[in-house]
Amino acid sequence: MADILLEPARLDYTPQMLPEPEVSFEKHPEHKHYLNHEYGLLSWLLTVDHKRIGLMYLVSVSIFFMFGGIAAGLVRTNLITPTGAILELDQYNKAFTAHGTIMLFLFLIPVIPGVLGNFLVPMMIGAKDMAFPKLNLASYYVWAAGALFFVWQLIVGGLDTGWTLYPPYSSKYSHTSVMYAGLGIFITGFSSILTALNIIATVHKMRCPGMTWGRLPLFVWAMYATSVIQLLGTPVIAVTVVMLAVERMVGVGIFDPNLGGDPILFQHMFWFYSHPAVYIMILPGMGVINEVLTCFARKNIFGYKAVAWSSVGIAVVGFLVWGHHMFLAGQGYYLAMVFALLTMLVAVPSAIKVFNWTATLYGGSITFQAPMLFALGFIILFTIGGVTGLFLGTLGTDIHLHDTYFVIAHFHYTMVGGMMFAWQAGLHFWWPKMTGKMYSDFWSRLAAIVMLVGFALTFLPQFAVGYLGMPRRYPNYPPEFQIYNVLSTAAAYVQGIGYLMPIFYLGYSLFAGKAAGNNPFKATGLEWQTSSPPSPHNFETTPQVYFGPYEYAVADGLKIIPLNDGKIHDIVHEDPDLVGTTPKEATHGS
Amino acid sequence: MAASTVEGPVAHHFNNMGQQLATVRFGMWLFLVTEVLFFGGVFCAYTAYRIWYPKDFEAGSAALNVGIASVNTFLLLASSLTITLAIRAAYVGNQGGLMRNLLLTIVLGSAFLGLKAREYYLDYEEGLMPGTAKVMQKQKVEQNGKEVEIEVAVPKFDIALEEVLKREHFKGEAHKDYDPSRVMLFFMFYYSMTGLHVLHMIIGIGLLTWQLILARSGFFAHKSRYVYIEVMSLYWHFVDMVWMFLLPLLYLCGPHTSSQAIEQFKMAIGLSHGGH
Amino acid sequence: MFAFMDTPLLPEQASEFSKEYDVLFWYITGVSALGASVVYGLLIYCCFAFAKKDGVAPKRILGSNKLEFLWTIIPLMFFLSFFVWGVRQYDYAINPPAETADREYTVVGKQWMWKVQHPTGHREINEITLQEGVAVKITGTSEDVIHDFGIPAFRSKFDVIPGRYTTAWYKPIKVGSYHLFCDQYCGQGHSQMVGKVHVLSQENYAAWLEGLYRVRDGKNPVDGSPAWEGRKLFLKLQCINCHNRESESRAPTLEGIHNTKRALLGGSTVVADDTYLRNSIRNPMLQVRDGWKPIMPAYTRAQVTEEELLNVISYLKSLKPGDLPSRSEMSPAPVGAPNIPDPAVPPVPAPTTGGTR
Amino acid sequence: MSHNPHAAVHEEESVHHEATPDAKSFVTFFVLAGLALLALFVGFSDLGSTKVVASLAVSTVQACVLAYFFMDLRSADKLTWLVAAASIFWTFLMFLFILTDFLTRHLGVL
Repeated sequence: MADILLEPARLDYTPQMLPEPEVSFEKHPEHKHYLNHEYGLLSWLLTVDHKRIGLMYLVSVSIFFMFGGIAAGLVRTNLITPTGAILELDQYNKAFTAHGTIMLFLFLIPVIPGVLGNFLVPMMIGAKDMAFPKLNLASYYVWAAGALFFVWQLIVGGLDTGWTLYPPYSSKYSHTSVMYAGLGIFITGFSSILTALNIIATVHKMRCPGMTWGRLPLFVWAMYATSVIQLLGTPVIAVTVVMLAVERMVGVGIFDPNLGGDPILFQHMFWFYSHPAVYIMILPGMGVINEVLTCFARKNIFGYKAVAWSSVGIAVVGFLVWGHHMFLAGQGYYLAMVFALLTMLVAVPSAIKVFNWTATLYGGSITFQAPMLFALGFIILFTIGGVTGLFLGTLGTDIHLHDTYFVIAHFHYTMVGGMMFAWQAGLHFWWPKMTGKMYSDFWSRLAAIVMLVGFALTFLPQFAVGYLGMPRRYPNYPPEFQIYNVLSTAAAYVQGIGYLMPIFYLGYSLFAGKAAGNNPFKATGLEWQTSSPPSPHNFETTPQVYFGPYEYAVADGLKIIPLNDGKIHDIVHEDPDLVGTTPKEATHGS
Repeated sequence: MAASTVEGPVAHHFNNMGQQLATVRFGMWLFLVTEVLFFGGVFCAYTAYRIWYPKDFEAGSAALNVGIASVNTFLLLASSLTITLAIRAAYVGNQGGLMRNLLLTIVLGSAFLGLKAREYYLDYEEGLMPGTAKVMQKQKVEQNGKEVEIEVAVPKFDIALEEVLKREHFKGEAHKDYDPSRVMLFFMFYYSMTGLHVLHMIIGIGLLTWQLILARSGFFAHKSRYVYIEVMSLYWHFVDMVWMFLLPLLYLCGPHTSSQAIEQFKMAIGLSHGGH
Repeated sequence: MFAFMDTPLLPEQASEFSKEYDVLFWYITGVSALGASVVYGLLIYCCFAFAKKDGVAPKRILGSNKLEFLWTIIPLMFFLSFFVWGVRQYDYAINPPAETADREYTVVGKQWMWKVQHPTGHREINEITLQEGVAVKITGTSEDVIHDFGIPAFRSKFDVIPGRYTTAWYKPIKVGSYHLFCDQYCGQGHSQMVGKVHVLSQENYAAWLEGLYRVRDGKNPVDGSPAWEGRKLFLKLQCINCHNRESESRAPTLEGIHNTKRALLGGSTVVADDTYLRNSIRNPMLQVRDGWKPIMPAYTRAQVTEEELLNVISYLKSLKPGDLPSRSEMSPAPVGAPNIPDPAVPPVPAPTTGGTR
Repeated sequence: MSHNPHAAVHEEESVHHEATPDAKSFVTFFVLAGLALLALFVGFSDLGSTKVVASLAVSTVQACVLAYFFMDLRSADKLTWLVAAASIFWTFLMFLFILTDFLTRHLGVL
């Protein structure tokens, strides 16, 4: 075992497993991988291969991202003039609702769990597939069926309640297709539950030999925490939507104050899911960032345990803070105080992660390819998104900022600046693994910069206009706010161009890109130790794991810094844990 | 026992049967977590209003058919027993016993559903359906010192509720310390909660039928596959468990007596014609 | 193209709370900016200092419990300071002080308007007029869906919920007109459910209460003021038949005459004060306006009581040029009255400009 | 079992338990049926407001018996216990916060 460590010249990183006979397509073009071992439409539609299902999600969510993006474009364009440039009032309401529902339920929630989670989790833990491959396929189709309800809802006239569906507006006053949207939420939620169940079972039961909890890549930890949230939160919104539907159908109901019902109850139950849902949207992104940063900085993650447990911490405490969406909604005063306190606590794990990422760069050997640029963009934007959340979680400051553009800017900085950038980072990072092809270095870096600049400029003015008091969901606004909105819209177009660019250069790479090789970024994770694209069952033999996930520095650098009271030694020669002769896990974060 | 003692056909992505079975069992437990939260949500909403409107909820409960509910409780418990017996039968390789017990479970579950359907039908007959429908009713009011009869629009539900409560609960006397619109809220919960439960029962019976077909085709000849029956039983037991809470929350929270329950049940299955 | 000069950078501080609010706001902003610059500084430093160089290998650093502890505890301390301060402010903002006990305003939201009822009996729609330096309590409810009564200049906002009462309070400290928004999405006209908050000085507020001061361009005194009552009488008693703005009118228009000099028949002048106005109604032949026929009938106490007369005078005082309604707007001419076509009135009666219930 | 850290992580889980013998199942059933009778007895009595608490308590015991014996929590591993506990705990959290609101909303502010 020690021999591979003494052979650093061959690799400049230390893979989690012992080197296996490499399968290379340059040398063996006849080798079958998951993309070409079967052909035909049915081989895709009926596949139970987690990698193919991941790609099916990739195509689907990209389409819905385009829909959501078009709706966003309509909204932003309309806001160029204070009286609405292109849309009628109700058209605007439908446009922003479409933007919200599509982006949340059909893009942000499924995108990383559906695509990267599906594709990578089994590979990262050395499994041949998900625990329940058929369920995995079923959950894709359930999701697609739910998505169809959203599409149908758009076709029959759209929804105008906002994605929050607050009664009594949604249950009684809206004349739009609340029922279809409700069905869509219910069904996509069911799919989300099934995916989560699958991932949890996979992580618990399918890890390959030697893949202890302390050696799990942090992306897997993040996906695990995400899945816990999905499993525990989603059923509650499902039953809430059922109650809303019953109320709307029968005409009398549970949330209607005229009958003694309480609209605030809906908000409680809605946010019981929907607040943790924002962590469903951001945690996988954080997981991706761990993988990308370590790879391009050639470093171990700083504080593995802290990063891993902060994911779990977010998942748990994230369930206890939903009331901060309702500080002004008429909930009990004491409850609001409790929620405000817990909100301050949930901000801490996110802060820990940001500091750990920054510290990870320290002492690295950093290269700036596209995934790294996206990851750095993530840290920059997510930091702003995170600190602006503090304004909204503080009881006093929320009074003024609640339901203004400040909120819009805040959550776009976390959701788009966070999740969207993480998604792009992950997509660019694993694209060579998924397709076996390399994309253009220049265009991908340019796209990262265009997106970053466009995004930052779109939402910075919104903080200002939000502090001035411009309420959200306003097609018409006081004329003195126009300059901010025009700036925002102009930058939104730039951002839109940024999102279009990957379609071209990634698409181009599919047909004319050069072969990427098995491990173009020289990353350590198990998924990189197999061929690109991987064979149908991922690994030729069940891998055996000997190391933690991010041993980039070991192979060629024997320089070890004893930062922490000298506990870390020269691992090659002295650390018995890492070479795997004792049952303890490899040292991490000590 | 080690993994190697569990034998049977292993799916392509598992290393051994032990891993596969443990995973399947674990998966069902995870699914049950979701179910707990799903029912938890509606139970929570119920409890919130129960705290606000105790009298109205008791009045609503008083109008329910507690006789059918009581019998149904035992039907479900018995079905929980039979599915446990089915696991054992599969475990020891007793194919006949397995099929017999699966069939018994299906029969008991269907009996539950049949009675439940009867109960819904009776509620419908009595007019205990929440809704905005109104009927014209003659009411005596005082006008200028003398009593006159005028027609007013009264929600159908209010009249039906008063009738049922008079008959079942207040021994023919009119009695009103409840607000009918809030009782309607109770009925919304009654229909939603029992409806969701019934839906789960139907899905369960479907799955059981599928397992019965599998059993007939000899799928469970591999003894290790008893775990699939066990996994099914987890779901079935959970549905039973939900009913254990529905019974006190919906049916038993109002004033009822055992003789009334017996009478209601007799009436429901046509043995007696009660006070109609 | 755009009104650059009008673009505000910071919201107005128009209430006592807004000043305290901004202190906390800028405190959090400062701490956040500091935290973000630490992160950004490190990020930029690392990106430059540790960019890949030939021959320089990365170091193997696994972590540091000390640092982890440090950057857990320091942010937490700051966050908790936000929380404590925030709770104090929330407490202050939602608890009306004792001084507001007899100044309770009610607000009813409905799709898509705000109806405001003053403790003085005045009523407004989409507007709320307050006195500078006087704290008021607002109680809100809704007729249909959830709305939110938000005034950015006061840093105040609260949901109004059907079937419940929610409250807020303000102490306006700066004269001016500020935005009033509905902040909770409420349907098609959500963005039209906006209005103005007017903060008036003490004198103007007193005049406004009487109906003499207008907070907006409308032609009518505020609903519930004496002048508003006077206007109703003015129409009911058919004064408008002669005192109107039409060319053939047979009497002076009365707009903006209060405290001006009036030429009388016979050459003398008189200041049109309250007494003059009173006399002109009770005993019009006493002082007849130069240039007009003496056709004004005298109104006795049986026709107009003293209280009503005061209201009418208030109305006359409030009239500014262009304020008089068109003759047929509220009260059609009585049967038999001379039928003079009114060029100012379109065939369809113009909607009343606010002030109605 | 060996203590080799590189052994398959799933070996431990593969330990499977014996299906419940019939006699035990019957005993469990009779206990459950008895508890159901008790719940009905409480439900048909005239205990006033304590009735709800009492019958819910009986139901909880019933549910525990069912989970422990019929659902085989008895012989389940720690992970399964954790899963079951998590579901109860999160439901509890939901009840805790939402019912706190319903119970304290009318209370004045400090």
